[in-house]
Amino acid sequence: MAYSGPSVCGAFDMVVWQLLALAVAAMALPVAVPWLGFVFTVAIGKGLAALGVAMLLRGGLISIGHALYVAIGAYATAFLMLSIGMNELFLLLICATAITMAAGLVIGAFMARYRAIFFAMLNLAISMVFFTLLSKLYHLTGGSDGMRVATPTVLGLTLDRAEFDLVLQFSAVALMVAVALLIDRYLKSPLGEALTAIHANEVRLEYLGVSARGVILAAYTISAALAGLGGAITAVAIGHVVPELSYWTFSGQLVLIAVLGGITGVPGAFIGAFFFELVRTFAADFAPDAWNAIVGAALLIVIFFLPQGLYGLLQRVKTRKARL
Amino acid sequence: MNPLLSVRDLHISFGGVKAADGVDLDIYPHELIAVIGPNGSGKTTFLNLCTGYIRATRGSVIFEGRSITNEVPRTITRRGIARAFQIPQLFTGHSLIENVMLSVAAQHGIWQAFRPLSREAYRNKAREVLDLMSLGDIAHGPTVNLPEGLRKLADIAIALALKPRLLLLDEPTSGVSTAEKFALMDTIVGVLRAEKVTALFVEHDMDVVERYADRVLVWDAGKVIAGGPPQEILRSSHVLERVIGIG
Amino acid sequence: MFTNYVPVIVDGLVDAALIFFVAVGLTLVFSVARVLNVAHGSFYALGAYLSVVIGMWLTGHGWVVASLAALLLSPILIAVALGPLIERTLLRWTYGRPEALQILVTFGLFLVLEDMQKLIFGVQPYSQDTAVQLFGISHISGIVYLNYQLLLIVLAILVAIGLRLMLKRTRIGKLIAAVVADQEMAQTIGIDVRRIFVLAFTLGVFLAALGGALASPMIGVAPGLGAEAIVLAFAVAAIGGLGQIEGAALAAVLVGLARASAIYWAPELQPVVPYLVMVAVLLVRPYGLFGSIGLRRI
Amino acid sequence: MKCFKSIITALLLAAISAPATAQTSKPAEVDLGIFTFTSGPGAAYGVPGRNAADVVISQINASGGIGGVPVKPIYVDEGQGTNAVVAEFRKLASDSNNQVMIAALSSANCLALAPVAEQLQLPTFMWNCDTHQLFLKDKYKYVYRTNSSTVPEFVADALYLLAVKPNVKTVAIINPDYAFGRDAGLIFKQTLKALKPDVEVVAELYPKLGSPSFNTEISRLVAAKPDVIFSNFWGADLENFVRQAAPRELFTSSQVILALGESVLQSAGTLLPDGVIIGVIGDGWWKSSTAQANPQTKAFIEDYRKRFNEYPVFPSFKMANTLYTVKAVYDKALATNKGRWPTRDELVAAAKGIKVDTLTGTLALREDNDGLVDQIVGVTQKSSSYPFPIMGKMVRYPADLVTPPVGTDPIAWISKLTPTMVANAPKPGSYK
Repeated sequence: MAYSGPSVCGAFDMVVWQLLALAVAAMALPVAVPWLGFVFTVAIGKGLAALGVAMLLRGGLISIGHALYVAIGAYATAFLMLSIGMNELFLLLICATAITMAAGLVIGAFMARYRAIFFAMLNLAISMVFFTLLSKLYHLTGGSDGMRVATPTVLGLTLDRAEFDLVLQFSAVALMVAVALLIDRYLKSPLGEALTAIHANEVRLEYLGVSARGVILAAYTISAALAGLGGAITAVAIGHVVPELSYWTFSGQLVLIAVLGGITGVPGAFIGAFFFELVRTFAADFAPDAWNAIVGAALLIVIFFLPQGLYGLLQRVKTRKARL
Repeated sequence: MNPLLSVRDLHISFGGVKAADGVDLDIYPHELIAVIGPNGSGKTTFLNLCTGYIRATRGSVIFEGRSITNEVPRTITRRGIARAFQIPQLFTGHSLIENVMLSVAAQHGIWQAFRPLSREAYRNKAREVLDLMSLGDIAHGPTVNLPEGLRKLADIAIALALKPRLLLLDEPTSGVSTAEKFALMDTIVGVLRAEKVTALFVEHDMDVVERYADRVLVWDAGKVIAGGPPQEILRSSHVLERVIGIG
Repeated sequence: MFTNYVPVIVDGLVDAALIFFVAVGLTLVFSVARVLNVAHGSFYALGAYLSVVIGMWLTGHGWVVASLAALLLSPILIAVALGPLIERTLLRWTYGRPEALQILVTFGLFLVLEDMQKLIFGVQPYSQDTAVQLFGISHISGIVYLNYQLLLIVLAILVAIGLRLMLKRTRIGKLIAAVVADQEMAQTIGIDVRRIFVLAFTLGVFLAALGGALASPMIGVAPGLGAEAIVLAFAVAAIGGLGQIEGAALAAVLVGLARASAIYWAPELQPVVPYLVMVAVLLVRPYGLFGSIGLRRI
Repeated sequence: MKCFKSIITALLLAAISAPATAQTSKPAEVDLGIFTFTSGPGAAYGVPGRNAADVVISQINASGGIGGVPVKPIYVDEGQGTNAVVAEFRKLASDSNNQVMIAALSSANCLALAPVAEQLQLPTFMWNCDTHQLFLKDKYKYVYRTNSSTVPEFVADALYLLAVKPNVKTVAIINPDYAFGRDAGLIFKQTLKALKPDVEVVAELYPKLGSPSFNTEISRLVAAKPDVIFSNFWGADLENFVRQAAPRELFTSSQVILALGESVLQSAGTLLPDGVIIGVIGDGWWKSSTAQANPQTKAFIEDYRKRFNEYPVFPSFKMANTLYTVKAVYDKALATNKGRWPTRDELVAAAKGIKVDTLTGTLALREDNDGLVDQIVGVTQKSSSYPFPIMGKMVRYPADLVTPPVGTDPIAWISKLTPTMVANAPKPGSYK
C-alpha cells in the first residue's frame, strides 16, 4: 500500500465533490431508512477517528491504541456534562476536542521518539492503561458500565430526542466535510508532505534541517484531536460511554477502517467507515457469530487486491473512464 | 583567510577499529577537495562525524568560526552544511520536483499547515535547481526507478536546493558507468562553481580526482596521511602504494 | 498489611511461566521474520481449545492418564497444521513490507481465527482439569497449591533452557541464529532462508499453542482468550526487547511477580501493571531490556 | 429561533415519513426484539436465556400466540458491545411490528438502553438486569424490570449467612469488576454491618469480568483465612472460580457464598462439598416445590431438557418469566381495548402495577416500574436422584421482606435494618 500515494492525489476540487457526494448520501439515505441516520452519525464519528489513524499511516506510523483518544473525547463529553453541567452540543464538541488534543500533545511528545513497532506497541500500552483505569475507577467512571450522556441542547434549544438525532446527524455531516477539507489542505502543505516524507526517508528529512519529531508531534496531535471529535460525536449520539471505546480491538478496527477506505485521500476514511458500519449492521443480522471473520476477510482481501483501499478503487475507475 | 571548516583531533572507534584517529584538517572557502583512501579508512565516517550522524568521542568541528561538534544533523544543516549520500537518499513517495520542493520549503518554514507545498514560489526555486542539474525534463516523474546516475544527481540537487555554503559529497560517481562519470562530474562541478559552493567529495576514481579536485586529502586508518594538489599527491609513491595499491 | 512473601513469589512465578510460553513464541517469530504477529494469541487460544477437546474425548473413553498427552499433542497438531500454511500464504507476503501492513494482515488473520473458534467450539466455556487432579496438591506456607502449578514453573524453565541450547548447539538452531543475525549474509552463504522462516514460525505457533494447552487445565477456555493473551505477550516481548529470548524470560518473571504483588497489596492495580512496567522500561531503554538497534547505513 | 425549531420539525417529518409508533391494526406477527449474550463471557447466561425464549415462544405460539397472533423473536447479541447494541435497538424500534423490547442481560447495556427506550417511547422489559442503579436516579415511563434488583438478592444472602453461621467474624469478597459486582460488594457489606456490626472485611477483590484464571486471587483469599467468602461471580467466571478453587480446598477452608451458584450445579457442582451457600438471585429454581406444583412449569422444564439436554438454570427462568409477563401485558391491554390491537403507550399503561403468576412464583411490577420477586437461598446438598448436587435447607424470602419500599434510597434502607430481622425472617429449611 503506497502510504504517500500520488501526493497531489486528485485536484482539490475533486476531493470536494467526493465529500459532497458522501454528505448527500449520508443525509438522503436516512430519509428512506430512518435508522440509517443513527448508523451514519456513528460512522462519521468512527470516520473522523479513522482519518486520524490514516494520517499517521501516511507517515508510516501505525497506532494500535488510537481508540484511547476516541475514549478521551467521549469521556470528556460525559464529564463536562456531569461535573460542570456544560450542556450545549457545539460547546461540548469543541471542548472535548480541545481536551483530547491537549492529551495528544502531551502523550505525543513521548510517542514521537518511537517508530515502527515500538510506536504501535506503546500506543497500545497507553490505551490499555487508560482502558484499565476507566474500568477500575468505578466510583469516578462507573467502571465497565460506563457513564450516561444526556441529550444536550442545540444553540440553547432543548430538542426532543428524534429532533436532536436529526440535528446531530446533519451537524456530523457538515463537520465531516469541513474537517476533511482542512485535513486535505494540511496533508498537501509542507508540514503534511514532510509527514509522508518521514515514511520514505527520515534521515534525509533530518538532513534538510527538519525535525522529524516535530513533524510527527504535529501530526499526532492533530490525529488525536480528530479521534477526540469522533469520540465526542459518538458519545452524544449513543448517549452512553463505556471503557470498550479504548480497548485495543477497537483501535484495530480504526486502522482497519482507515485501510479499508484507503489512506491516499481524506474521503477514504469516511468511505471505509460507512462501508464498515453497513457491513457490521447487516452481518449482525445475518451472521451474528461471524461478523469479525467477515470484516477480517474483507480487510485481507482489500490489502491483497486493493492496496489503495476503496478510495483507490474509486480513483482507478475515474482514471479508466478518463482514458476511454 | 580563515577556514570555512576546521576539524581538530577527531576521534571515534567502533569495537576497537579506529574509524577516526585524530583527524585534523581545514577547508577554505571556494575549495573543491577530494578525499581518497582505501575502503574502511574512515572517509564516510568522517562525513558522518562532520554532519552529526554519529558522535565523536573526542575532538572538535568548527564551521564559520562556531563549534558544531556533536550537534545533530538537523542543526548542522541549518548552519549551512549540506550532504549528498553514497546511497542516494530520496523521498520515494514523492516526485522528483516535490523532493526538491521539500528541500526548498525546509528553509522557509516547514511549519505551514494550510498553504500548499506545490505553490508557485517553491515550484520555481525547485525548477531552477533541477534545470541547473539538467534534470528538468524528468522533474515531475517518480524517483523510484531512475537510473543510478540520475538518482545521484537528484540526491545532490536536494542538497543544493538548501543553498549550503559547504557541500559534502560521498562518492558521487560510485555505481555510475565510466562513460557517464565525467558527464556527471562536469554537471556537479559546473553547478558548484556557478553557485560558489565550497565542496568536499569522497572519491575512488583517480582520473576524476585528478581532473576536478583543487586539493586532495589522503585517508588511511582514520588519519589524514597526506594532502596537497592532485598532481603531486597522485605522484607520491607512498600514497600510490597505500591507497591505490601499486608497488 | 499482608507480609507473607512466599505465596507472592510462587504465584508470580506460575503467572510468569504461563506468560513466558506465549511471549517467547512471539519474540522468536519476530527475531527471525521481523513480523509482529497479532494473531499469535489466537494460537494460544486454539491450543487451549484443542487440548481440552482431545482431553475430554480421552477421559470420556476412560484413558484418564492418556489425556495428559493431549497437552503436548494438540500444540503439535496446531503447529503442523497452521504454521507452514499461514507462513507460506499470508506471512511470507508481508516480509519486507511496512510494519503497518504486517500488523494489519495479522490483525485480519486474528479476527478470522477468533470467529473460527466460535464457529468450531461455540461460545460456552470448556473445562478439562484431569491433569490438575492427577498431580494432586502440596502446601506451601499454609496455602494449598496444585502440584501442576509448580510443574508449570519447571516446564517453563526447561523450555527456556531447551530453546537456548537448540539455538546455540544444534545445526538448525545455528541456521536460525545466522538468519537472525544477518538475513542477506545467510542467503549468500547458501542457507535456505525460506525454510528457516517456516521452521521458526511453526516453532512460534507451537510455543503459543503449548502455552494455551498447558494453561487449559487451570482455566476456563472461552472466547476472548486470545485477545487477552496477545496484549500481555506484546507487553512482555516489548519489555524484554523484541526478538530477545532471554529478555522475554526475564520480562515474564518481572510481569508475573508484579501482577502477583499487585493482587496481594494493591488489587485495583493488577490489570494495569504489565503496561506500566512496559512504559517505564521503554522510557529508560527505548528498545527494551535486551533490545538494541543499529544505525542505518547511508 | 422559533423558525429554527419549525425547520427542524419539518425536516423531522421528512425524515421519519412513516412514524413507526402509530401501529394499531392487528399485525401479521408480534416481533419481539430480545437482547442477550450469544458470544463472550456473558453467553454462559445469554444462551440459556435464549434457549428458554425458544421453548416459551414455541409454547405460546402452540397455544395461539398473543391475541391470536404468532410471536417472532429477533435475537440481538449483546456481545457486540454497547454501541452496536444501541444501534441495533434503534434499528428494531423502527419495525412497526416490534412494539416491545426484551432487553439487556448486562447492566452496562440496560443502563445504556433505558434512556434510549424512553426517548423512542418503546416499551422495554429488562429481563436480567439486576443493578439497583437502573431506577435509582432516573424515572422511566417505558422501562420496566421483570426481575429483582441487587438489593433484595444480596440482602437475602446476608440474612441466610447469619442464620446458619451466627458468629461469623471475618469476611472476604471476590466479585466481578463492574456495577453488578461492586454493588453486590457494597450491599453485602452494608447489610452485615447493619445486622452484625462486629464483622470485619479482610479482603476485597474485583477481578476483570471474564478473566480465565483466578489462581492468584485464590491464593490471596486462602492466605487471608476468612470465616466467610462471598462471591457473586456468574457465568464463565463462576465456573472457572469453582473449578480452580475446589482443588485448592477453598470451599472447605472457608464458608463460601456463591450468590449465583445454582447456575453451575449441573456443570461443576460435583466439585462442591455439601453446605456451600448458593442462590438463584430470584425464585428461578427448577426443583422448588412452587415450580414442581405448576404443570406449565413442568412442561417447560421437560421441553427445555429434551431440546438442550440439561435442566433450565435460573437465567432461563428470568427469560421465561419475562416472556409470560409480556404476554400478560398484551392480554391485559387487549382486554381493556376490547380486542383492538394496543399501541405502545397502551402497552406500558397495561404493564403498570401488573401482577403475574410466573413459572416459579409471582412477579409484580411496582409503580416505580421495578419488579418484586421472592428470593430463594439454600446450600449445596448431594442428591441420590441426580448426578449433581441440588439446593437444600432452602429459604424463600418474600419479596417485600428484602426489597426496599418504593421511593427509599436502597443503601439508606439497608443501614436501618436491625439484627432482629434475622430472628424474624423465615428459617433455613423452611422452604422445600
